[in-house]
Amino acid sequence: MGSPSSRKVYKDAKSALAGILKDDMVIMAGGFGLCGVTETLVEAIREAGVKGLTVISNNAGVDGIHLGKLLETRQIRKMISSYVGENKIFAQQYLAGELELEFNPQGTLAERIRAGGAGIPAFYTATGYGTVIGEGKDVKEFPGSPRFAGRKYIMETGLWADVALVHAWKGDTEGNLIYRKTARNFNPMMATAATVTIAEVEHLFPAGELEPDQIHTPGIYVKRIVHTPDAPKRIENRTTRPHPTPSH
Amino acid sequence: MGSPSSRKVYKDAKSALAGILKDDMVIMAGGFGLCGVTETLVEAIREAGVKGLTVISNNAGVDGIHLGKLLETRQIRKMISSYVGENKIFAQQYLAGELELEFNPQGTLAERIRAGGAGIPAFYTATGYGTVIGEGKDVKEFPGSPRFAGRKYIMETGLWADVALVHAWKGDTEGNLIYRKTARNFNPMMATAATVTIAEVEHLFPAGELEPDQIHTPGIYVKRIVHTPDAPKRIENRTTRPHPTPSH
Amino acid sequence: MAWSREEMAARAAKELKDGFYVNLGIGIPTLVSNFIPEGISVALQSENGMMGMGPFPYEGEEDPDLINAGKQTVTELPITSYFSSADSFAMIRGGHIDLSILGAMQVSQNGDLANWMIPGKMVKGMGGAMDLVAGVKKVVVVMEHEAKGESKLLKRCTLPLTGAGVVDMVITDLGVFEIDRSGKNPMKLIELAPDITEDELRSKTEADYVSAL
Amino acid sequence: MAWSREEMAARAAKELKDGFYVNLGIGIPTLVSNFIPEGISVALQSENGMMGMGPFPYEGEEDPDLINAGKQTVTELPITSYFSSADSFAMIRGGHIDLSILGAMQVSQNGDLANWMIPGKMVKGMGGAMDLVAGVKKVVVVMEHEAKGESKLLKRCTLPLTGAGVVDMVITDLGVFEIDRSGKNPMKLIELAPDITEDELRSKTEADYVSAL
Repeated sequence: MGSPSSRKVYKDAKSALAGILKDDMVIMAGGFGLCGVTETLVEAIREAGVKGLTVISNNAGVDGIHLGKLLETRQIRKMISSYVGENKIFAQQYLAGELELEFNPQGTLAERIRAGGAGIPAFYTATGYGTVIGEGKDVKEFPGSPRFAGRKYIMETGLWADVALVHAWKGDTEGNLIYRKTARNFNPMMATAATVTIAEVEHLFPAGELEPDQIHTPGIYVKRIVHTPDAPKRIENRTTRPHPTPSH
Repeated sequence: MGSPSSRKVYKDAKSALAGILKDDMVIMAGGFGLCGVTETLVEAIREAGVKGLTVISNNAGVDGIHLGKLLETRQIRKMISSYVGENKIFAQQYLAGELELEFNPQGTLAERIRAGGAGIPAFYTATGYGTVIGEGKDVKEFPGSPRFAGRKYIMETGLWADVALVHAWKGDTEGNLIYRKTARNFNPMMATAATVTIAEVEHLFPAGELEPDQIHTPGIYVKRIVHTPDAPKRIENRTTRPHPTPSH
Repeated sequence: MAWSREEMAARAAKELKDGFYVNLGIGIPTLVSNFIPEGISVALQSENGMMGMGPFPYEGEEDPDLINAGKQTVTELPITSYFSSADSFAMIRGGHIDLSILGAMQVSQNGDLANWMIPGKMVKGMGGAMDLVAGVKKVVVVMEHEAKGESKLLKRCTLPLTGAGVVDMVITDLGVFEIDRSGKNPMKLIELAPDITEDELRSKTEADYVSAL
Repeated sequence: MAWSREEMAARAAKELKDGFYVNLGIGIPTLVSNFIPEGISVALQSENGMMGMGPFPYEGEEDPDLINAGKQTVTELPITSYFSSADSFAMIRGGHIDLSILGAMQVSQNGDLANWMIPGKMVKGMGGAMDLVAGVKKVVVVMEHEAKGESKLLKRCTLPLTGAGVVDMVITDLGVFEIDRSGKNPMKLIELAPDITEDELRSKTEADYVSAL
């Protein structure tokens, strides 16, 4: 009753993407800033050259790094994000009307992705009510609810992608994944909300090596997995404090 | 910047419930069957004698065990559950009209609890559409959604309780919790969806002993914690296979 | 000769494909795991929070923290992962499980399913059945063709529904039927148990169907 | 004399209570963690998926997998736990965080908050700000009283809102105001910076308020 899972393992990012990429598709890309991003898979998408992409990702990378690469090559037609601060090319293309942008509040974005993966077409939230985010959306009140009465809520819808790209710390041949520290971020939800989820993992193990209680993403969600032990990890905003003066 | 968390630790179930219990309150009780239930806290509620309780729990215990105890003493006025099969007293009280019962599909129940804890007053699901569960509920279609078009969905609302009782395998003084195997079940969501969440844990550690990546329930959700190393664990349906015949 | 319970389970096992993630209901569906074809491996989900369910434990190795949705003691496998009930039904509702095999009291020719309550009798609850039939990609029902001489395959279910238009295939002790959930095509007979004639089957089936034998 | 940035942060720190779970925004709010009163301990949430955020790392000990919502390298503490963005904002939206301290461009007397976009300028996005102000139990804004000689405390915000009726307290370099989110009571001045007169404050404040000094 085991699963023949080693067939999930692909030798590199290019082969893991083979037969999947096409123009105008919807891609989810995990990560927060440059933390927990799929640098290797994004590089392979750049090389593949598909265009007109809609990319759902909290941020838009940095110039020349991660999604910044796909902006340089103008492969992205539309971004769905909560914050796109660190990217000059983004700003240029957006201001020139070459790039579409849909802002979502970060928590609404995270929940829309979870909802899509969980078979929930829509949910209500107070986030964004009374702002431009709420404009044109269904509004509902819940006067009968002891917890939710007295406020107004807007309806937000579930998201689904053709492909989700997730980065994990550890993975096994069954596709089970474990994330590390704040590199977890959007990766677990995105893994659940796409027709094909591809994981790049820092460490790949045979099935049975990961503790089942510690698995963050069950292997059912991961169709393809690629071992990328040498993928660069970048720090966007290195901030430190001085070492304490040794006492004598 | 640590949290003064040892004040979350109570010496026994009775003191952990002190000042919280009152008649007609809403209680969530974790567990699936008798797996991952809070036997000790339920026993203390029985001793406290509060009545008219609404209990949200997937099952209703077994005669004389767990919620079965509160049924014996007629402390429960209403159950919100998905399956109440193993309980004669339950059946008697229900058929005599002494007990109210609201059935929820198991996944809808789980999601209603998660939603309540996540600030989501309502969500849509296909589960139960076209059945008695859908009667009288808002129905919506999502024709514009590539993923969700073509079906009908009903609106279900978030749940919230006065008290949630959760069972964990390991806990620390900050209230961080780790569950074990299928004893996890409803406990993590219930921990998020009550004014006061009380955890009984098999093993209690000082803060810092649990691996932060492995924590299932962050301590913010747990107001009170009690160490119950000797709580009984019962098997409802012991099923085994014969040992293989040793080969010679 | 009508199929036995084991033969019905074996027939259902033919619906398994390599790599499938599967949820098996209680009763005959549970037997399906004994008939997984050679060369095919599947992962079994248990909706109380486990993917990759193993066989029953050896006597003396039962773990009260490790049970299936029928509350039976089970074991884990190298592929196993655990998760909460919310995550488990997110997996089910979200359409990630390939196949659900479950029992039924009644199935209608358009794929309605009734398997959770009989009015006037004490109702135990639907458990996860409504979620499974609404969420899983393919739903296969395994059931006796008749109960007390009455067909369980009906034009319209008379019992309260578990799901409306949710069944893709029905395997009874007499034959196998395909149902088009969209309702565009009629229910279709695709197999007969050995020595069961089409006439006999038709006489024992209240539902309308076309033969595709 | 108007309060310095540090003094504003110190004043905001007085809103912390022992055992609070707190989210601090970027800028002056980040400084609040330097002024946590003696005997009070709080846990800091970082909305990218961390509860119990520690100080910046020592040089050479930065971990690219461990950053805060401002993408700065941070450290963990004995109380730390990590979780996904969905779980993080479930925590925020669900009303579990006691206090959020954040900056603003404008606040109106009824508690509307604008801090994410200026029409005509490149917009970077709201990040988690809309979720925080909609979900956290108590929202405290720390900001300069004026920008380019214009009051930032207004009858009505002129910039696009981050949230409507969401602010409970405003701490500026000139004073401290309480706002009743329900709108039943007017905005209330409760403290003045040293040597600032009520007349001076009123002349620099477009919003209506009552003095409760």
